[in-house]
Amino acid sequence: MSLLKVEKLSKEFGGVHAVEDLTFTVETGHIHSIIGPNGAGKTTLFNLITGVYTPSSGRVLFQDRLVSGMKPYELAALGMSRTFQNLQIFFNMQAIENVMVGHHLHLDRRFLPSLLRLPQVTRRDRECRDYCAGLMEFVGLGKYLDADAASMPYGALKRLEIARALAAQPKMLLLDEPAAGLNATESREIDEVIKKVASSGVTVVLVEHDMKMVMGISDQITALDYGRKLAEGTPAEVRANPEVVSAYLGTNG
Amino acid sequence: ADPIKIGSILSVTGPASFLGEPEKKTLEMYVERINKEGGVLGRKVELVVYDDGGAGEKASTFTKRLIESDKVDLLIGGSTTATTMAALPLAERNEVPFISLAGAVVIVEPVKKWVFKTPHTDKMAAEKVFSDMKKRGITKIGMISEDAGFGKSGRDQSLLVVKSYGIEVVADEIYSPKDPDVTAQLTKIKNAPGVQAVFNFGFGQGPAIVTKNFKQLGIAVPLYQSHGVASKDYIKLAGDATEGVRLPAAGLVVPDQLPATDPQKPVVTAFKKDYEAAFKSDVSTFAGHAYDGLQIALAAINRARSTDKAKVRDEIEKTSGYVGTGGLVSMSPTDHMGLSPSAFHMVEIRKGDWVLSN
Amino acid sequence: MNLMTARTGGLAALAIVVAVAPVGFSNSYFYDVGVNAMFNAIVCVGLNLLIGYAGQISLGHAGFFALGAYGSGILTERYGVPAIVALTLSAAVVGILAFAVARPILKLKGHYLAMATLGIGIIIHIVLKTEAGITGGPDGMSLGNFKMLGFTIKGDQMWYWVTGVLLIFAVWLSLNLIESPVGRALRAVHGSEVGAEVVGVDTSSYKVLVFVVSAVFASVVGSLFAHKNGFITPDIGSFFGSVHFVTMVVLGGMASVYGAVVGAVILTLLPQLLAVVEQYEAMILGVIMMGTMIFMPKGLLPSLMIKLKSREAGR
Amino acid sequence: MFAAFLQYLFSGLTSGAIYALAGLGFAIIYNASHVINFAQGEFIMIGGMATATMVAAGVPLYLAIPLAMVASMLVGVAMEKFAVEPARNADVVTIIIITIGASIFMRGAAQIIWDKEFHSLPAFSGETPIAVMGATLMPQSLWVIGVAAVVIVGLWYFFNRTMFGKAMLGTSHNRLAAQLVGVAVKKVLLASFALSALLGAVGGIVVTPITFTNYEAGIMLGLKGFSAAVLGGLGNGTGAIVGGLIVGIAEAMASGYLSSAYKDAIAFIIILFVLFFMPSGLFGKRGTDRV
Amino acid sequence: MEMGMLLEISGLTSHYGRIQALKGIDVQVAEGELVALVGANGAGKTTLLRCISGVQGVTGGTIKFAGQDITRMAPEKRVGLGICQSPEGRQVFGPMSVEDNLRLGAYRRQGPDVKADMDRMYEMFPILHKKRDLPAGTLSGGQQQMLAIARALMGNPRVLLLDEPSMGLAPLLVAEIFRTIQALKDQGTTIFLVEQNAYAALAIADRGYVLETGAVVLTDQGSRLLNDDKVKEAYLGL
Ligand SMILES: Nc1ncnc2c1ncn2[C@@H]1O[C@H](COP(=O)(O)OP(=O)(O)OP(=O)(O)O)[C@@H](O)[C@H]1O
Ligand SMILES: Nc1ncnc2c1ncn2[C@@H]1O[C@H](COP(=O)(O)OP(=O)(O)OP(=O)(O)O)[C@@H](O)[C@H]1O
Ligand SMILES: CC(C)C[C@H](N)C(=O)O
Ligand SMILES: [Mg+2]
Ligand SMILES: [Mg+2]
Repeated sequence: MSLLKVEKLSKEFGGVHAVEDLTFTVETGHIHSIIGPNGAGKTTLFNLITGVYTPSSGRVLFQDRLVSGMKPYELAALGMSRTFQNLQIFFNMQAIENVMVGHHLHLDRRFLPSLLRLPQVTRRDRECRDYCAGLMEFVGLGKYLDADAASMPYGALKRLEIARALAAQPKMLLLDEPAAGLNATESREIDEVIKKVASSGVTVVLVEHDMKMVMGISDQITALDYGRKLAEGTPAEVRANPEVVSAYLGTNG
Repeated sequence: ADPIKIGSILSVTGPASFLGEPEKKTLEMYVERINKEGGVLGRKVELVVYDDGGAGEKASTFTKRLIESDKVDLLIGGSTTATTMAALPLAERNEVPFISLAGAVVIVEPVKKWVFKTPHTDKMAAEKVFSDMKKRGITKIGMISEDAGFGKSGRDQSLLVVKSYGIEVVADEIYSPKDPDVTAQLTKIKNAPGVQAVFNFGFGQGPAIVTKNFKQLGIAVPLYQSHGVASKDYIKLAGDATEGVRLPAAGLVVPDQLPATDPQKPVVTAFKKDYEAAFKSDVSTFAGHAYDGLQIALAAINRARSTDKAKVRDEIEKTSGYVGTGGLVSMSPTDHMGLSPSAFHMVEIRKGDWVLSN
Repeated sequence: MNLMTARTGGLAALAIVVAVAPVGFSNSYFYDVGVNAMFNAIVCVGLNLLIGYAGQISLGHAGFFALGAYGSGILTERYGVPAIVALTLSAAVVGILAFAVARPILKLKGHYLAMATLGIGIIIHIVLKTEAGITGGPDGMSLGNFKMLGFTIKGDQMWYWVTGVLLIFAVWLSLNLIESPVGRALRAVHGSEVGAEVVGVDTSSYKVLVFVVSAVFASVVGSLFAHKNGFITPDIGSFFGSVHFVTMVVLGGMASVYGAVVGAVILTLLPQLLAVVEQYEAMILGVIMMGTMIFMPKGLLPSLMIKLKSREAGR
Repeated sequence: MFAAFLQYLFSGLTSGAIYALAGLGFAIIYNASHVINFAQGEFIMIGGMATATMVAAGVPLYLAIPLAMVASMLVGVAMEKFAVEPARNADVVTIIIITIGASIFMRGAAQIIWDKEFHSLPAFSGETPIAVMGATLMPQSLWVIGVAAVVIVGLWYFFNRTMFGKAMLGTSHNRLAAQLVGVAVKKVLLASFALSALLGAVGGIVVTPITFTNYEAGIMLGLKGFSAAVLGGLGNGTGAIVGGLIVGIAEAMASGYLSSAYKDAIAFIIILFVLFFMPSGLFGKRGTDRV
Repeated sequence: MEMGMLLEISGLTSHYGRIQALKGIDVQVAEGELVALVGANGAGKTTLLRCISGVQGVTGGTIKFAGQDITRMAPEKRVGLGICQSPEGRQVFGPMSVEDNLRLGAYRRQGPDVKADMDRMYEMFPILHKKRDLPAGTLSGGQQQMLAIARALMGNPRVLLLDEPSMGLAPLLVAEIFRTIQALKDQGTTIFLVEQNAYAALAIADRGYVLETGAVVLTDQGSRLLNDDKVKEAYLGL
């Protein structure tokens, strides 16, 4: 069954067709990678799927429900969650609080009980903190449990975004270059994280230029160029596609 | 002996600073002089001034401070109606005599036991202007007033009394004290059918801008101002455009032109001389209000032979025939200002100077 | 655990300060200043939720304060409505007004938001000044004591204790809120709106919520202030009033509940202290403001905390 | 009736040009640091007060003007050096509060150095109104409009055609990056305050014959200038001019045709309305931040 | 040290508040050399580069450039000496056009060759030419990375500091960037390269340093480091 359907999706910025007439589907439980040269439209696609941008035309279906035009927070409630290529960290908060915000939808967030600090609110919140600490360990941020987000190095912030997205307990997780800023060894750690997430039943949509990661963990790959679909298939198929090789991978990719 | 303590809240800074500033200078100058001359009742006079910046809330807190902490015997001040009104309930509740320096008639009507005032009311100014207009056969006028306290209250009083002079207000415009240009409002007045004169209520730079814009538009009817412009600064700012402007003012602005028989003549002449010698700037009627307030207060203390607040209050109320810069003052249990309309003179500006016009 | 003690400790410390301060009060003028300081503190605690936590500036809150004051004034004086009902009604109206303007306004960012809120404040101020028939115009209006259930709050001392309790209550509410998921979401809005949105935070609703809450705080205090002072002028709603509130929040420390209290108290006391230096008052006040921000850029309280912490760690 | 309309328009142009000139002063510091300098109005006041008092003391106008400009610039430089620079790593809001402190300080100092009275200057080209189809305009208004026009061209050239101007813009967008390409950000900030103060002084001098000046004159000019600058789009010279003229003309038309009591409110309603549809003002840069 | 050292860092320490990020770093880069710096997240690589450019406070030790002590020199003066950096996180001037970004890269230089250099950059990254009038903030992540590198090159560096230049670049371009770095080195530019793509970096580097929690733990020739077991395990994912 397909969890996400993108149909004839287009987005234009004053003449630039960042995404053009794009159609593809993501199967439930898959790790589905989107690859393509710089400026191919991958991030724009993410922004369209998650409601950060509204499409110029075309539509997005999530669980067979039309979702284009919905706000990001509504989509989050439906089970979408993502990370950003340009970090969107809450630098005014602690690392763990960043993750706790990720768990927002699963907490008692009614105004009055919060204002009056009713016991159930505080209890749930304490549990949330423990849960989020666990997530931080999971993505390899164990030593940053007490850190302020503003004091963390770049690579750690990338992981923090993953933890925050996971805390939302999504059905579908979209990761925009999670391995950027990580070295090969660190990337392999993220491989493991993604695989574990996927095996727990979460569908993962991955944008990444680290071909070792992409080819190693993807079930399906869609390659874009100039906003259009260039190729689609299993890693082996895509890797062998001559157009993908010449536009993106290069001969030694 | 303990000094006699006079407390004063004045708008020394803020939009009404050109009221509060001369008022403060005046009080300080005369208190110093009186102390040099031995004080009152053999006691020194001590003056405590707080600047309320023109804000009612500050005036209220500072009045409390004067009463509670500084334990003053008497209050002078409230440069504006708003600050006076804010301070007034405290004077009443704590039973401290309070002489206000502000214009609006609400301060003393209805009469409040502990509250008095020295300046002419805006109502008197309006009546003076309207009777002058009536004399000259004017029946239709345009009003323009500023939207701050003095102008607003003046406008309201004017509208209340204007009918009884057989005058109709055919245009009624407002400006903000800091507007750079009011030709739009004046054009509207100019185009109102049958306007025979224009009356402006306001103080500060507003009336000067009104005057200049009036000249710019070449409006051919007389321009009347209120007593709010009765200071040389107005003429300096608006320059030639003031030629022919008429306004009600206290004798203080024209001491030399008062007839020798006028009892005010020596008082205002002396005050003007003292003030201008001390501060090298032109005297204004606002300074005079403070002078009158201080004199009335000290005279009452003298008569009461003590600073007992109730006795002083009673003596202030009995003030009679005091010749001040604002006019002859005779108070009574029903009149806590005690100025008669005759205290106002109609003056006209000619060649940059005040000319008595009746 | 740690949080619990910091929390109760803070509240207890505040309660002690409020309770002990009057030892140094020799007459009702001191109580009066104390009450004003606490009034401002409550407004700032509310405003800090908006500015410090949610990161949205407002240069119009004095307008809401004034609406509360005039709402109470008009309802009690002209229509004989009981004070508590007038206060509640005014707060409700202010809340509705804030709600109505919030959505379009809070789309704006930074200085544009500042401008829009400034505009709202100024419009409120102009209406209060102009509609003299109802408000008394620039010369202000008088109103009576706060009577409730046959009980009258009057006199500076009684006001002091009532306001003190209210302040502690306001601080308690504010602490509750920011330590809850709602408060965390507000801070996240400050950090990154998109970041918050994609994990399910409805950022615009939260911004509206906190705007309304802070406006209601201001309105309620405005009502109390009006009764306590007995006389109000439209100038309490002026642009300066709004700037003053913001200055208190920033000076005391943004995103610090107690910082807002400290900022409010200091900026209320300063003019009283500086009154004796007369014409130098403005210059000294300016220097103090600049100096505080230069040497404690995060605001008084947070900066002091950081210094204390690093000293402790240094040992 | 056309004459009346024209007169309202002239009235609006006069006020509007004054607001525009005040608004332009915000652009430079904003473009260097994204800080709104709340003391900008005080620079205007200093320019006006210094010139007026010097002229009153007998200094010829042609000497008083440059002296006042230099004085104002020195104040701007001192403000940057002693109040803003030491807090350079602080938040924008913190620096804005510093500028508020500075404005209070300057007003306090002005009232001591000079006085609390209003001062004026003679109009540069006489006081004879220029009549146009039944309406009149004072020559000084043309001076204000002319100076504003020159300033906007100057600003445009500075920010679009000079490397220093671009470096200033770059500093405001990304201070770290500016340092890394070799921009002396301290000097840029210093220069921005000096230039803003200079511009403020020029504005103060040309408007004083119309509005007069006193130690508090900067408050209103700063407020209206800020409104003009935001309405037009912060940092944009054309925007400040258009914004100022819109505010001025809206006030005049409102006085003429609606209600003079509510003219300020009407101007602000227009500003709010514009911002609802154009959240970065009329000519402001749209956000370009990507995620 | 001996002649020929362009950049000499000794005993360098730096703090963020109480946290010590650099704990006495000794690094030398000779004129014309390509030196790579590798390390895990949080090792202090970025901090070190920022110290060299003067935008991060130094609490101890010295930095010498061409024999001159620049430890306390203002950042803009260092750019004037030819120390140019392409920073972590790209840090483009978002609302300004791509072309203005490049121009500002040459802020410290004058003369006609600026134009020529700009053309070279456009040749190297044709997409930048295509987008030269657009705000840099609208570029894709990888495009911004290209811009950041190009902007640093516009400064005509004597020593080029690159903080993870390959981040976010497509594989084809990664290869291209490393070729460019190689070419720059061949033309005589001294390069100090921080890279997470440690394999590629060490492969072209003359020498390399391995940084761990703020201290240099290993230094050797690039090729030798590539074969170091510890390096392999910790940084090469092998
Ligand atoms: N807001 C915008 N305004 C103008 N152009 C835009 C905007 N957003 C994206 N673009 C353009 O659309 C194209 C696609 O950008 P996008 O960020 O989606 O690329 P990408 O595939 O994620 O690239 P990368 O791998 O470098 O991150 C680019 O050419 C970019 O310049
Ligand atoms: N602003 C800051 N405040 C406090 N600590 C910081 C700050 N920036 C960095 N640090 C700390 O300094 C250390 C070094 O960080 P740095 O950014 O130099 O690492 P890095 O090697 O560049 O890592 P990455 O590979 O993730 O970019 C880290 O422990 C980090 O937590
Ligand atoms: C002109 C003065 C008589 C003004 C007066 N003091 C007032 O503001 O009420
Ligand atoms: Mg991308
Ligand atoms: Mg780094």
